[in-house]
Amino acid sequence: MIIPALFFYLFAGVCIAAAFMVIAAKNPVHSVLYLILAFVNAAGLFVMMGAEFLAMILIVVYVGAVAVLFLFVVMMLDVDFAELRQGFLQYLPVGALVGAIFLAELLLVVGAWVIGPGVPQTIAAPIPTGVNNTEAIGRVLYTQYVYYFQAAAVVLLVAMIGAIVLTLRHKTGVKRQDIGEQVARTKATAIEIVNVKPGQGLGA
Amino acid sequence: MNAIPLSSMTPALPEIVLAAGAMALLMVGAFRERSAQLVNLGAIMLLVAAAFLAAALPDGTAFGGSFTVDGFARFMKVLAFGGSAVALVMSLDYLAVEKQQKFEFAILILLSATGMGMLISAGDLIALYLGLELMSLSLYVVAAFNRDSVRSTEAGLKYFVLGALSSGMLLYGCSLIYGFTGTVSFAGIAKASANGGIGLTFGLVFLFAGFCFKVSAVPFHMWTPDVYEGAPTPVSAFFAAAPKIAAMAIFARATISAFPGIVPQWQQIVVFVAIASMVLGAFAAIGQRNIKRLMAYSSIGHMGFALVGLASGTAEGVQGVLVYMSIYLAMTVGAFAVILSMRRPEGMVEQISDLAGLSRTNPAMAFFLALLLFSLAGIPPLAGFFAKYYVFLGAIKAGLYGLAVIGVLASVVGAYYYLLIVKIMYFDEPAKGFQPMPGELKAVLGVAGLFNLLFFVYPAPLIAAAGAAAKSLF
Amino acid sequence: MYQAIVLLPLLGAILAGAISLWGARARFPGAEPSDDHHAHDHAANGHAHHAEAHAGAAHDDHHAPAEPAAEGSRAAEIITTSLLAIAMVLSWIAFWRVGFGGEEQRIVLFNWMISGDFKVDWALRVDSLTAVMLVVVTTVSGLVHLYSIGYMAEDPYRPRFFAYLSLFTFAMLALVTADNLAQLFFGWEGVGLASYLLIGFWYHKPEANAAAIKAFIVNRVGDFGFALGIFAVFMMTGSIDFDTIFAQAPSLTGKTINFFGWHADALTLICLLLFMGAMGKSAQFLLHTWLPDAMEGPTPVSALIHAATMVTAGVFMVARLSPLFELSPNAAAFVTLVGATTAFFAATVGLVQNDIKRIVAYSTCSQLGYMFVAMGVGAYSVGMFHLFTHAFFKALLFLGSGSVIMAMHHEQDIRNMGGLKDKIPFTYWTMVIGTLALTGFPLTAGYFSKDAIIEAAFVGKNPFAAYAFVLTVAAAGLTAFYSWRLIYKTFHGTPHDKHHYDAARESPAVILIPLGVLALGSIAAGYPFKEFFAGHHVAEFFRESVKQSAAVIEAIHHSPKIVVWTPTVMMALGWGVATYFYLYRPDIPASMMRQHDALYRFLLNKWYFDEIYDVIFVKPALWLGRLLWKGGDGRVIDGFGPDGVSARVLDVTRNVVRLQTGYLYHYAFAMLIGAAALITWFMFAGGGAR
Amino acid sequence: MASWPILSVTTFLPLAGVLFILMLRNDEAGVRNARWVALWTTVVTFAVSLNLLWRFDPSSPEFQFVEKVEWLGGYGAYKMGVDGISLPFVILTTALMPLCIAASWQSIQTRVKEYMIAFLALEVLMVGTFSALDLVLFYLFFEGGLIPMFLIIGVWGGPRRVYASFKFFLYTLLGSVLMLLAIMAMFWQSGTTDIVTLLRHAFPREMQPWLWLAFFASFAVKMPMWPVHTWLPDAHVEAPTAGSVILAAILLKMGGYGFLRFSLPMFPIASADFAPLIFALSVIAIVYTSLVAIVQDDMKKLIAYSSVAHMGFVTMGIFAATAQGVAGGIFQMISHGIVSAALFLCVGVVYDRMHSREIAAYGGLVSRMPVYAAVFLLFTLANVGLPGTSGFVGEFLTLLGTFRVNIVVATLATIGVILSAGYALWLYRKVVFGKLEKPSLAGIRDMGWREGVVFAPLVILTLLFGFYPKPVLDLSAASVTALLENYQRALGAAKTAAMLQ
Amino acid sequence: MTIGLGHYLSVAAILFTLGILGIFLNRKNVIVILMSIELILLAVNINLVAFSTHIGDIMGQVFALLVLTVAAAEAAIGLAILVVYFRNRGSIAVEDINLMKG
Repeated sequence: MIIPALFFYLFAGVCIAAAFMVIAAKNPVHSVLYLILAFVNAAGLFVMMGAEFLAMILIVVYVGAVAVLFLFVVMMLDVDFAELRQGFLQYLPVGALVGAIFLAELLLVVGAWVIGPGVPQTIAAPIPTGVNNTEAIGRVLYTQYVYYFQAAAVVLLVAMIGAIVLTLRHKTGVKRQDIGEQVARTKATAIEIVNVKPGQGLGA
Repeated sequence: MNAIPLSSMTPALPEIVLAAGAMALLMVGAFRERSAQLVNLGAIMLLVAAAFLAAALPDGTAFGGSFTVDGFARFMKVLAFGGSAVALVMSLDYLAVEKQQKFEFAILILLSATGMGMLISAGDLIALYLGLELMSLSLYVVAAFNRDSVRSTEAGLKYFVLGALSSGMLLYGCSLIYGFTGTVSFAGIAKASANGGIGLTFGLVFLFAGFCFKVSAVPFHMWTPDVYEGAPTPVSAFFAAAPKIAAMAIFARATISAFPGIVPQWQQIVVFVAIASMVLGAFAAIGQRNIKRLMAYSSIGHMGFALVGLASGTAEGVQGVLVYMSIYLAMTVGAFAVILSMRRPEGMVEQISDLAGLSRTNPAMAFFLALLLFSLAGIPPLAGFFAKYYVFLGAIKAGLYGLAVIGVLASVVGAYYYLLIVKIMYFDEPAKGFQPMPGELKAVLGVAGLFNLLFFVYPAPLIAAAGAAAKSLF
Repeated sequence: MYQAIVLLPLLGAILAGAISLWGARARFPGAEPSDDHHAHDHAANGHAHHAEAHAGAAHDDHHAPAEPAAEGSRAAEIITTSLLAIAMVLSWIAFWRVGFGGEEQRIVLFNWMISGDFKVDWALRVDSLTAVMLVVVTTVSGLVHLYSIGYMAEDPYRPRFFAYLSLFTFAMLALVTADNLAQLFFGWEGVGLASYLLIGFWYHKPEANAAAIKAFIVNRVGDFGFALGIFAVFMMTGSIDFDTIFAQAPSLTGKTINFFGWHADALTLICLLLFMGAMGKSAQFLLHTWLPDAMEGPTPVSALIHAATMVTAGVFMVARLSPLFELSPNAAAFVTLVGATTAFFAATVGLVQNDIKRIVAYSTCSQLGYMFVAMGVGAYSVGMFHLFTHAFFKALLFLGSGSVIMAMHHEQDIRNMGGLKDKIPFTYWTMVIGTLALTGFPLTAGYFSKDAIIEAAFVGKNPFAAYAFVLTVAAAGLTAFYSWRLIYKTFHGTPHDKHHYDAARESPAVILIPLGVLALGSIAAGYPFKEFFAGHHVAEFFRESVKQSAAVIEAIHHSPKIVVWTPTVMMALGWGVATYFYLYRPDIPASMMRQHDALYRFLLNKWYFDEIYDVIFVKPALWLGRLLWKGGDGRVIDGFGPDGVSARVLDVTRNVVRLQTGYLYHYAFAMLIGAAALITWFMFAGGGAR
Repeated sequence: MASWPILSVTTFLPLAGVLFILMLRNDEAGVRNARWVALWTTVVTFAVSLNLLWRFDPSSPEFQFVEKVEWLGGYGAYKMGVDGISLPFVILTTALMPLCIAASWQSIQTRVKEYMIAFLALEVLMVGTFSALDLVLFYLFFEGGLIPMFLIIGVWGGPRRVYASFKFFLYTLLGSVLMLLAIMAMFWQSGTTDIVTLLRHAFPREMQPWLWLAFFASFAVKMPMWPVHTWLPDAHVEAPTAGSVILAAILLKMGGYGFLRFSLPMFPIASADFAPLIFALSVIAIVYTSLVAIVQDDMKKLIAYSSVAHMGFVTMGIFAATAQGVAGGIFQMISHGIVSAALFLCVGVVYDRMHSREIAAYGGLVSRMPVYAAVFLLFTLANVGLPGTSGFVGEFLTLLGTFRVNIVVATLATIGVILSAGYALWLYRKVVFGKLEKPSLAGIRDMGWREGVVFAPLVILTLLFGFYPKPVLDLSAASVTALLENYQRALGAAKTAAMLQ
Repeated sequence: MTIGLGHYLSVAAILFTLGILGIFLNRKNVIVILMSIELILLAVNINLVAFSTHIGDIMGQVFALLVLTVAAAEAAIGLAILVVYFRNRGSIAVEDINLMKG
């Protein structure tokens, strides 16, 4: 029983430390990297809890896509890193105090967690035995809860539209290829035949 | 594998229509040049259709209880879709004049409205979360829609950051509630939460933090003034109208249907939040010079009043909330119709002092705005009075005397700044006049004004409908 | 008939008032309205300029007499005077029928106020007491009307004057015919109003205005008590009708009213409160200050209101309410005390005054004191007797003074007169008759009534009777002194103002006729009525209208001879001293004046009452008003109320707005604080809600 | 009973005028017509309300002309009706409105249409207030009056109109909102907002003080009672003449009416318990504001303060809860409605000419304006409470009624009688008497015929009610008797209940 | 020394708190705020998964999956807004985002 505990403390400790560094790091690039570290360790925790599918998703989607996106944006935006952390300590005492109280209360409550008496009756979709985690999720997600699936899809659609409408720029003066126009070109529209009489030039 | 029959989805028909329509219009917009006007009109029609559909659908549930249609949902959806439609109507002229005509705007509004529908009908925490996010993500984008304006983008950024924080808190609350009750469905939570527990209460606090943010209740309100000010004016109008209704709807639905067992706990929160909102809304608005900011504080205050009804936790109280939200919608779109007409040849203006002497330069507009302002202040016989009447009626029945007293006192303080605008319009010397009002804004203002003025003549239908809707929640 | 007596003067007042307004209106037409504002505005400005120029040319306000008499002056005079004459004739008939024929009547006109168990009618109560007053009022009033035609001949506002006079007469008649306390109060206030208007008749004189207001307000102080008295009566008896009250009065003995913690005997309290009204109206000690100032009004007014009729209303009231006073020895004693004090006090002040009218005014004050002494000792009819005779000679003295003043071209200071007896002999002789009557020269009207009072005081049984006797006797001497001083300084000696003296001439007949009639009355009004007022026929004459005090009347007849002669001796003494001082040794009063400067000033300044009242009432009231306005309303109520609250609201607003910093982290922090506060609340306090 | 809804017609008839005026064009002719339309509307309304008076049965204490329509879905109904207590106020309102319109004929030259609309709307709300028989409906009318009055003061008022209008609005609103909460509490306790039912409903003893205080907050401000009176002088001073008239003559009466209609009959125990408070405040109001009135230098302010003092008599009389006190209170309100209206009109007459309300700016008007002087004198005397004017009857009856209950209070209040003579006559002397020395006044003209027409009815009524107040007293007598019987019965029952415990 | 539900929840609570602290202690860079939000969502997911496995209900994991999805969408929108803001303002320092206040 000691091994899982050790792993738990490893993952949890690294995860928390990395999370701390996310907000404490001077350089935002470092922050992103710490964020990735935190995610990876959280994935480890997920695996320990038996949620393999989510752990994989966390790695693939978060580390693979979201975190990279962050990195990309951080790199893209020309931020003056030197000034970071200035003023960080200004509100630290009061912030830390409130945070500490907040945390202490949360810990007190979740540490003393007991399952509510009515819980076993209310469970809607018990984890099926004999199937792996991925299948278990898939079974409910595509049947009973297809609504969520669809809704999530619409959310992603909004994200797409939003990202495009905000950031896409139709720069004026940039020539773009218009295949239709190219194809529709005829001789009449493309060529103008000018009858130039010798010795007179075009100036007249 | 049991297939889900298509017919079981009919309760969600309005949302399906909206989502599908949005996608269709997206195609239209994407593949047709300069189609913004067309998309806008299509979106308006879709919203109106959805409103009618929502009103017509019978009670029922879909998707295993994740989606509920009842009287409450019908009522709120009509308001939310109607409010969205009106907001869109009001934006037509603005977008055209400000060269902001992009078809995506209408699409985002439509999708946001879809989210509202889902939110209003949500029957469990996941549907709640998805609906909320669908609605909010669109809102973040439209807040920053004028992407070349620092103010607009700043508004979007602020709204986004704080909104994300709030949904984080809401989610954390959801997770705690889920953990304690073992279920995400409201009905299940109601069953499991009968005997409370501190963990559940914590979950409730975080859940409410999310709700309060969406309805912009103190202390989760601070985005409101900045976003209202920075966002393009039609967007502010939209913010003030539709999302508030949806958020209030889910606030009411979640508290009433999921937590009937721990009324004292959530009542305390709601009472606190309501008091804080009413008081802050009243006080902070006095210092404002920008009319959009003022409307933001005003909406904070009004949400506080609406929450008074919710705080009572009775059918009467919820009825009060419904009446309040309907009338609030009418008042606020009317007010924004005026704000959207505050256009001089050199551009839009939004200082309150720009309204000086409006009663001379444009008497009709001034008259209707004055009506709306008195209504917002809750002076009888205008509709705003009845809104307050019904919420306080609920609160008094529930014995929340302190809340009621503070509430009415706050309404007196609040009356001050509405009067201030009336004073500027009627008592002060005229400033330069505005350009003529576009027809659709005239129509909106006229309808809203007359509704507020004449509501008292025949209030019964709305009140009866709200009463029936409220009962369906219990 | 009784309705006619009361209402004819009202009719006269209304007609004359209408004439007056009509005439004034003709002189200064109203603004002509026009719908066209621009034109109107312009016109208004134009009018202002135009009229200004016009006023400068034609009407010069600074010389009031230059104004032409109001249109219809003559008509107003004739209407009011003749109506009054009719009323006078009717009154004498009534006097005969009621007083001697015993035809007492109570005529209900219509309801006035009905509310729950409270019911008041407009009703005329005519009994002997009323009848006496009716003749006094209508006779004097009629004569004064007549006199005024001459006296006011130069005044441009005669219709208004006559309207006021008739209005006064109406109010006075309403007072004396009152059937209940409310109606009495109506007349009471009505005469006050008329007095106010008449004193302030020359409204352009600031002193006249001040005197008018003073008269009204001091009277109101008395009315304050009167009103409370009415309320107390109603509380105790459930009615304010005289009949009911009198019927119930005996049952009230022994009952008490808790008045500011003082368990007062009900009847005493009621009587004292009501008497307070009488003190105001009859200018008794402490509330007398308005009367001398009231001389700012035209002289006929002084004669009518401030000598013969209105000021005696207090006396009349006590007589009317004698069934109550009779049951309250303490109140009666107080009445005696006040009356005697006034009689003496006013006489002392009268000694040194120089304004001819003021001397007579103080004399009036003093004589009213006599009447109250009579009332206080229970000799109500005797008091009424003096009231009756006094009306004649005091009106005579005033009207005579008026004649003198007219002759002297509105000069009122006796130091500037002198030697007028040859210039205006008729006036002189009538004045002498009046003075004789006033001082109680044997066989004149005043002799019978005044001596009866002094005797009544002597035989009176109440604790202050002796005090009253001493003071009234002393006052009799003083009266003789100042009365003759007036005569001597005015009519004898050498003229001091040659210019006026030369111009002086006897007044026209319209003035002299009333003087003559009154002089006749001053001589003849005593003896024939002696037995009915103060003799054996009192009971037959007054019957139930005033409380009979047969014992007192009887005792008067058996009072020692020395007492009977004392007043006459005092009169002779006073006359003699005055004669010596002013006819033969005018230097003595001057040197006395110098030697006793303090005393002289004390008397000349009327015991400094005006100054004292100014310091303890008027100034503090104004000071308090200002304090309450600026301090109370302005600083405290508004300061802590609306203004303060709105200032605090703005402060809060400033702070709240400052919270909205625009910084994301502050917003996030607020959200965190909110959530943290809520969970902390539930953790430690609110969690226990369940 | 009326075959047609006469009361609703009376109430809402002015709206017809509003519609007419709205249809008028905004040119000169339109402005002129607006005046005429407003005048005729109010006159017709008055005529209709006289019909009300005609058909009213004064011997019955019941509500008459009752109309009832379902309205707020069970949370309030449209119910109208009048009894002897409310009818006089209805008539007073309709009677004064034509005079107000006529008095504004020339003094209002800007935004005439809006002005007339505001007045007509105000009339609707005022008549409605007095004839509403449902708490919510009452509140609706009661509060609704704030809007037009706010605009009247603010748009057509004097230099400090903003301050005054805001103070007026917020102050009265503050008082009223608490009443609204009390109305709700009453609804939940009794299950109805029907005033007729509530008059017979016995509220629990422990609830009454709170309800009473909430209603008191509203009515005391409206009345206004000391120390919440300070809005009144400001509002009066700044309001245009007709606005002051309405304010003094009718809006203030809503407070007294409210006390009579609600506080006394619905919360008898609390009323009895709080009567000392009312007495104290009334006496303070009478003496305090009279003293303040003496030192005023603004004509309207002086009259405003005197109004506060006069209202002190009303509250005192009402809470004396004797027949004379209550009837006197009602009469005093009616009388004050006439007299103070006339006094403000008197100020308006000279204000229209000189555009100043400073007492010091006038003097000696009598020599140029004799008719005005006579009229002003009459109302000054009525204000002083001289017998023979209507002012006397009310004051006398209230004091009489109070004296039976509380001698100290009545005695102290009677001091006000002295002081009122002080300030009223002082004002009259400074303005009307004296020499006409100020050159600016030389061209001042006496009242025109239109002003005469305005004043004539007031003069007649003041004198008529002074000599023959019976019509008014009779009108309300039955209702007052019934009111007091119920009141005494309720007190008796409470006493018995207390004894039994 | 068994690792129970409480441990996971505690980790989540700490992450949640760190995320929130990150939002309001950060002064200079909005991107870090966005990352803090990701931390909060991570904490929620840990909670959900922990509860899900502990009480044997798959819904928690479904919820977590959806949270992940939405979080990705949110990140996209957030970054898009950030980019346009940067284009306008030339800065993403938190302290510069205060054009509107009061």
